[in-house]
Amino acid sequence: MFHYILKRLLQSLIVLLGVLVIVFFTLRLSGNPIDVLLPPGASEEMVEIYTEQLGLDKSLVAQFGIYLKNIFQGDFGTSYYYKEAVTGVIFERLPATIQLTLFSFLFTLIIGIPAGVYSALKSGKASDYIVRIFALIGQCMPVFWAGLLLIIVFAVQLNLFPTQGTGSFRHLVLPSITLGLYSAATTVRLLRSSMLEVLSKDYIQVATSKGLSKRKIVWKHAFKNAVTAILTVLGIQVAGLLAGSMIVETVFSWPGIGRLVVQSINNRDFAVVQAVVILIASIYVVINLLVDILYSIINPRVRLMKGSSK
Amino acid sequence: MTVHPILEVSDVKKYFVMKNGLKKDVIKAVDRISFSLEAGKTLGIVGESGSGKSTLGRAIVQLLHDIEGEVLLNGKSIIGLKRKELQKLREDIQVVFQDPYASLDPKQKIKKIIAEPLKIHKKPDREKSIHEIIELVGLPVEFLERYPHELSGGQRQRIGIARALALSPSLILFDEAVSALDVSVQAQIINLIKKLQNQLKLTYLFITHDLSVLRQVADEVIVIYRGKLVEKGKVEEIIDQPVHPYTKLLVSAIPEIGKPIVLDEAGEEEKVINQMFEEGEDGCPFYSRCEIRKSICLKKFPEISKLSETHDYYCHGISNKKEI
Amino acid sequence: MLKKFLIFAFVCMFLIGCSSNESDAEKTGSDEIESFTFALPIDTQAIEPFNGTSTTSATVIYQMFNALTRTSPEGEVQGDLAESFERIDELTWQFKLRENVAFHNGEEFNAETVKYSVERMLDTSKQFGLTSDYLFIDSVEIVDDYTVNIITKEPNNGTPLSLIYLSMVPKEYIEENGDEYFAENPIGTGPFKFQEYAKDAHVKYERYDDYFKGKVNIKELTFKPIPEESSRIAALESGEVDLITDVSINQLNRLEQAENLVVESFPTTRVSYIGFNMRKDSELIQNESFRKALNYAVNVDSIIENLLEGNGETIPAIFLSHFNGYNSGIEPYAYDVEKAKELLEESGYDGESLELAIAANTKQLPVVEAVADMIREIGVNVEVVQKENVLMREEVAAGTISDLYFFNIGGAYNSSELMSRIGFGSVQRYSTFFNSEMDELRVAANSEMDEEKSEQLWQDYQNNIYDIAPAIFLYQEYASNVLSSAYTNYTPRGDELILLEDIEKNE
Amino acid sequence: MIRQIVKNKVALFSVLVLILVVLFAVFAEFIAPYSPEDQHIESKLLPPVWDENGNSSFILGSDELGRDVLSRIIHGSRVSLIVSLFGTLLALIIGTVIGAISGYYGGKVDAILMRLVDIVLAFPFILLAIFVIAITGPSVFNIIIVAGFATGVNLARVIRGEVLHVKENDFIEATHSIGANNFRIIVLHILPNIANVLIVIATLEMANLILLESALSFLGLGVPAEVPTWGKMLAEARTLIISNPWNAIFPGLAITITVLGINLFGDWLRDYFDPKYVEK
Repeated sequence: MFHYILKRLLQSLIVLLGVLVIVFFTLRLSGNPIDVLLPPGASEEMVEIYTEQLGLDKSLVAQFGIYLKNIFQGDFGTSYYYKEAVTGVIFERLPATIQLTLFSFLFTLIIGIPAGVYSALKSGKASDYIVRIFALIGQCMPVFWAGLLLIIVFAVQLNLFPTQGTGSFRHLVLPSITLGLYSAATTVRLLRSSMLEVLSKDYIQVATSKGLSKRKIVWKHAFKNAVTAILTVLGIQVAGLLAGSMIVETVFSWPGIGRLVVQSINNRDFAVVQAVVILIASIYVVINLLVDILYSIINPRVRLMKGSSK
Repeated sequence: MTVHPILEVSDVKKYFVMKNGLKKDVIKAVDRISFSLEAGKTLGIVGESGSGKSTLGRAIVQLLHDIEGEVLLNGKSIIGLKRKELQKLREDIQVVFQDPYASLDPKQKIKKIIAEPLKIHKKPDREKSIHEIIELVGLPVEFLERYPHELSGGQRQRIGIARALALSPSLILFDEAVSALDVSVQAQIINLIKKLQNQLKLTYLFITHDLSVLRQVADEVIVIYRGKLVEKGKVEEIIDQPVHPYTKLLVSAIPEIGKPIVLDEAGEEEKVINQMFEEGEDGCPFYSRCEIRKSICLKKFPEISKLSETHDYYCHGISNKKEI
Repeated sequence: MLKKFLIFAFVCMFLIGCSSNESDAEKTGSDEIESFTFALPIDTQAIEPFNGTSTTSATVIYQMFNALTRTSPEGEVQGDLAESFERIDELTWQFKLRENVAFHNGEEFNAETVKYSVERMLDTSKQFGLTSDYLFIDSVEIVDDYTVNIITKEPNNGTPLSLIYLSMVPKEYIEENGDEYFAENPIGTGPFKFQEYAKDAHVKYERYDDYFKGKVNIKELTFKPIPEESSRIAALESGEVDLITDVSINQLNRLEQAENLVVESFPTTRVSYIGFNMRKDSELIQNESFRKALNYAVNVDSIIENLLEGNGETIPAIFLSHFNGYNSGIEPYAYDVEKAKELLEESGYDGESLELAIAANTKQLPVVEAVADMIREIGVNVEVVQKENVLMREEVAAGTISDLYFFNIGGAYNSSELMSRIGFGSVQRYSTFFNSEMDELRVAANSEMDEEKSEQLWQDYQNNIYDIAPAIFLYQEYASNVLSSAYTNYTPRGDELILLEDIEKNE
Repeated sequence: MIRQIVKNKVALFSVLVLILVVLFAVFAEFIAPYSPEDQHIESKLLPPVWDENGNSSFILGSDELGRDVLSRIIHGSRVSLIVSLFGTLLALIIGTVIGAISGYYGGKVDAILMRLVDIVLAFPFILLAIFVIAITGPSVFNIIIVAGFATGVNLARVIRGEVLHVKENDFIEATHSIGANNFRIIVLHILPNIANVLIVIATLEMANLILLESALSFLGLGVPAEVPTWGKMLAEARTLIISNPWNAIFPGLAITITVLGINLFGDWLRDYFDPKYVEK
């Protein structure tokens, strides 16, 4: 296990380097920050001064070399736009995004698991159809549309929650629901189908016919399936983390990483975009590794190592 | 008149390297096995599941890579062939697999399955050959338009045999080809196999764990335990006068037809064996289960002992022939 | 059991939601406004005053700082920290400073402050965003404690006006704590003191009781960036914020009808036009008749009336009526399809397909689509393409932008600055129109000391621009802000800055 | 199969929705009352006909430029379908090629391909889309390429898993033993055996691509300005969601119903191909 993790971590470093190369070069192909930093009336002279000061006059490869060297010294660069260290800019936003992600995950669990189990138990009945239709709609709605509809209904009309911003627990509710809607819906569907599969297995039928408490059996299997479903959804959610938070944070004026990255791209704030991408990629890699390890613990048949025989 | 052997196998080895983190474990699936087989005869390869008999079969028919030793077919080496030569070789050696359910592509009609080898090797008159072949294995022509899942197990295995026959090979490997079938069906297929051998002058390698099947089909037998050849002889010699303690064990279990023999009480004994392998010592793998083991058995695998012209065994425990 | 759990889960979600429902703090005291929240369309770029290049950043910064001059809501230049100013020779402007003004930490404002502030701005190594706007300044001379001379490199009529964005910063405080510390803990002379800045979340200020113009009504001022317009409106409607800006015209009718809201729609310095890329090697675009044909083809009045619902003014030669040297004698190109077709015929247009570029995510997309539709009416093939903002600017700078491109630029404070911002001139980075005669005319107009002569030069300039037609002149944009009707005496400003000094509670 | 669909109400609903959308897309010119670009700025922002302020010539109302919302929705189905159909097709091609090679050959090839796939997956896709579309400009073609590529890489993993699974079957070895080369085995034996899974994945990806197009439109990176798409209509109407909610609701419904239809159809296909289901 230890060797496996070590190997995966080494591979992850290669993956991260690949990600870094892509983001570094595509960013620089996609435009120049000078046009954002200087007012429209700026003279060519000023443009030259800035280009030199930002080191943008060097060749791309040289710039990348410098950047890599600095990273190994723990320096992720300075934000052109905010004119302060990138790490500071990011860590200021990070708690908000983590908070939002955690709560949306919580929402996923609170809604997704009971609804999924319930739907499987009531399979074929009207209540099952209702849950499934809600789940499908949850998966089918564009995120920003869902967010705006929630704002109009729950914030403007019913005045139950604030429309935007951070501060109290109430602020978290609508954005968390919006962000978690897709994963909650996915959880319901995954859990329902895996529960149905288990429930149709012979031994369950036998067990129930022998008079064993169905509830006990259901809960036992529900738990195991739920954990598997959660892990799958966790993987999905991490993969879509940035895309989701970019939109949700914009709709709800949430001061997190998603909005930062949208702005930083618009401003060609190279260092910030690079650092955020590395951060997100690292989270992705680590969570996936954890998910794989957890999978193997829950379901020992899924072995981490595949032998090379036959 | 001495018949020239069609297949000569000498000192064949197939090792698997398992990477376990930084450590490497070597698994000797086939270890220094030699034998030869005359044309028109059947050689039975017998052993428990996991004994390496299937690996040996696959090593001989070149379905595995990186094989050490020598395999001669009609006097020509077939080890380490290039792609084109290997492709050519496939015409000469065919395989019938154990599971008639899994060995046929569920998405293809029988016609396509049988035609495929002809197509690959660009044989003319395919339509005609297909008809001939399906009749040869005793199935009506209408079956050509069916899918595998519409057939019974026995019928499917007939298709498997038909596919193997399509290219008129000189050697066919049967890998547990009847063990997945019901006893009555098993008999039919065995009869078919024997009939075809006579009719077409075929040479067979027949892998099985089932000695009653073995007695029906084989002329000669080799017994494999954990990758090592432990006893070799004519089928009567092996079944009626087994010498090696392992062979004896196999033979004594005959009544339980169809069931793999599970005598290995793993645990402690496994550990001893594994240790032995790890230390790179070349002892007798049967040591832990052997009733007549000696200390030398741990250190060195025994040399060949000859009981008769045709009957060989490998055991330290048997000091003279009289003891048998 | 399951059902119970489900119900429990739902109830929990709602209870959590409803429990901590904070009631809006009652605003106490007679004139005092305990707290006021202002929603911005984007976050401020900085609270370091020299980095505030966007209008939004300026709005945030200007609550905290003062400059030597300031414009009146109508755009007239006035003294702010300067009591008065005069031009003493071609290159020199003299400013008399206000006395008894102190920074929030008590540091005194005087001539030293001015010299320090200007020199700090001119230091290109510090990479301040606004520096390039002030490179026309040569030096600052201290005459006495409360008099300074600002000397420019070239004669510049607009000097006092251009100084409105040059905030006065505390010399001793910065020298003691460093630029970095100042950028995070700014101190100014303005009506509000800095409290806290959480990026993308809020900027918080508190009233500065010793403000030299007298303390203001608002005790606590919060800025909140809410980028999504519908969320911004929702926040205002639900009472979470008191003032929002940048509201679409389509929303105004509905918001005007709301009892608790006041809509303020007013002209700004922002001009919208569709530039011809005259740097492009295209005979058609170089052809004056063709450019005029398009100007005749576009019904600007209809756009203003139907799409903008009256929230716009025509700009016959792109100049704004309240800027110096405005030529009121020029009538906008009339909507005249016949004449347009005639001119098109003259230009020899042979059906080639043109591109009309607009930056992605621009609110004015419907306007541009309507313009494209009108141009198509006279038989010109035109296709609207959206381009990513930065890449669009790069293409304009490189002269490789589409044949036509929509631009919308604000922030100019006089005619000269407007020309430099929209890029009509050979030295401008974003220029697609090079004409050396026009350049000379502009320099002459900007440096002429005699006001009347200067006005005349500017009028000539506008006549030429009108004739050359390097753009389809669209309109002067209006800004729309919406304020909670609990407050009053809010003065909209043409420069789109929002100063909250005079806001009062509504009786 | 058709009989099975008719029997199952959900399947019937989903197929009808899809047929309707396809008809819209193919015959948009004939069905739509107006051209989607026709502007009538005097009658902009009308509510649908059943509203008291509605106008019978604009059944679902009009947008900011007085364009007919119904016509735009009908024409919008075209781009939505093209993007999702071709994007999925491209994704399947990319995913199948990478997944099949990686899963079939295993070893070093697999390791290298999967690390490359990891790089793409670890790279936030939405950023990739933003970069590429920013650089190359918004066009339906570019969106298809970007979306197809990213989805394809994602699929590669799933397909690799399926290939690994099919590869374990004896018939692959049997096919080897008769002398078939790898290419033949992959194309004629492995791919047909994962086709069921591919079809199901394809339907789900089609649904996702429609959502992706609308997300890109939200970020201002959708298709060119004058091409009507549901995603763009929805994104553009979002500022009107309070004052003129219909403008956002109709395209929103169009997306939701179509995606729902595709999803339901995909679900049904999965059940249909599942042998266990057939036995029941």
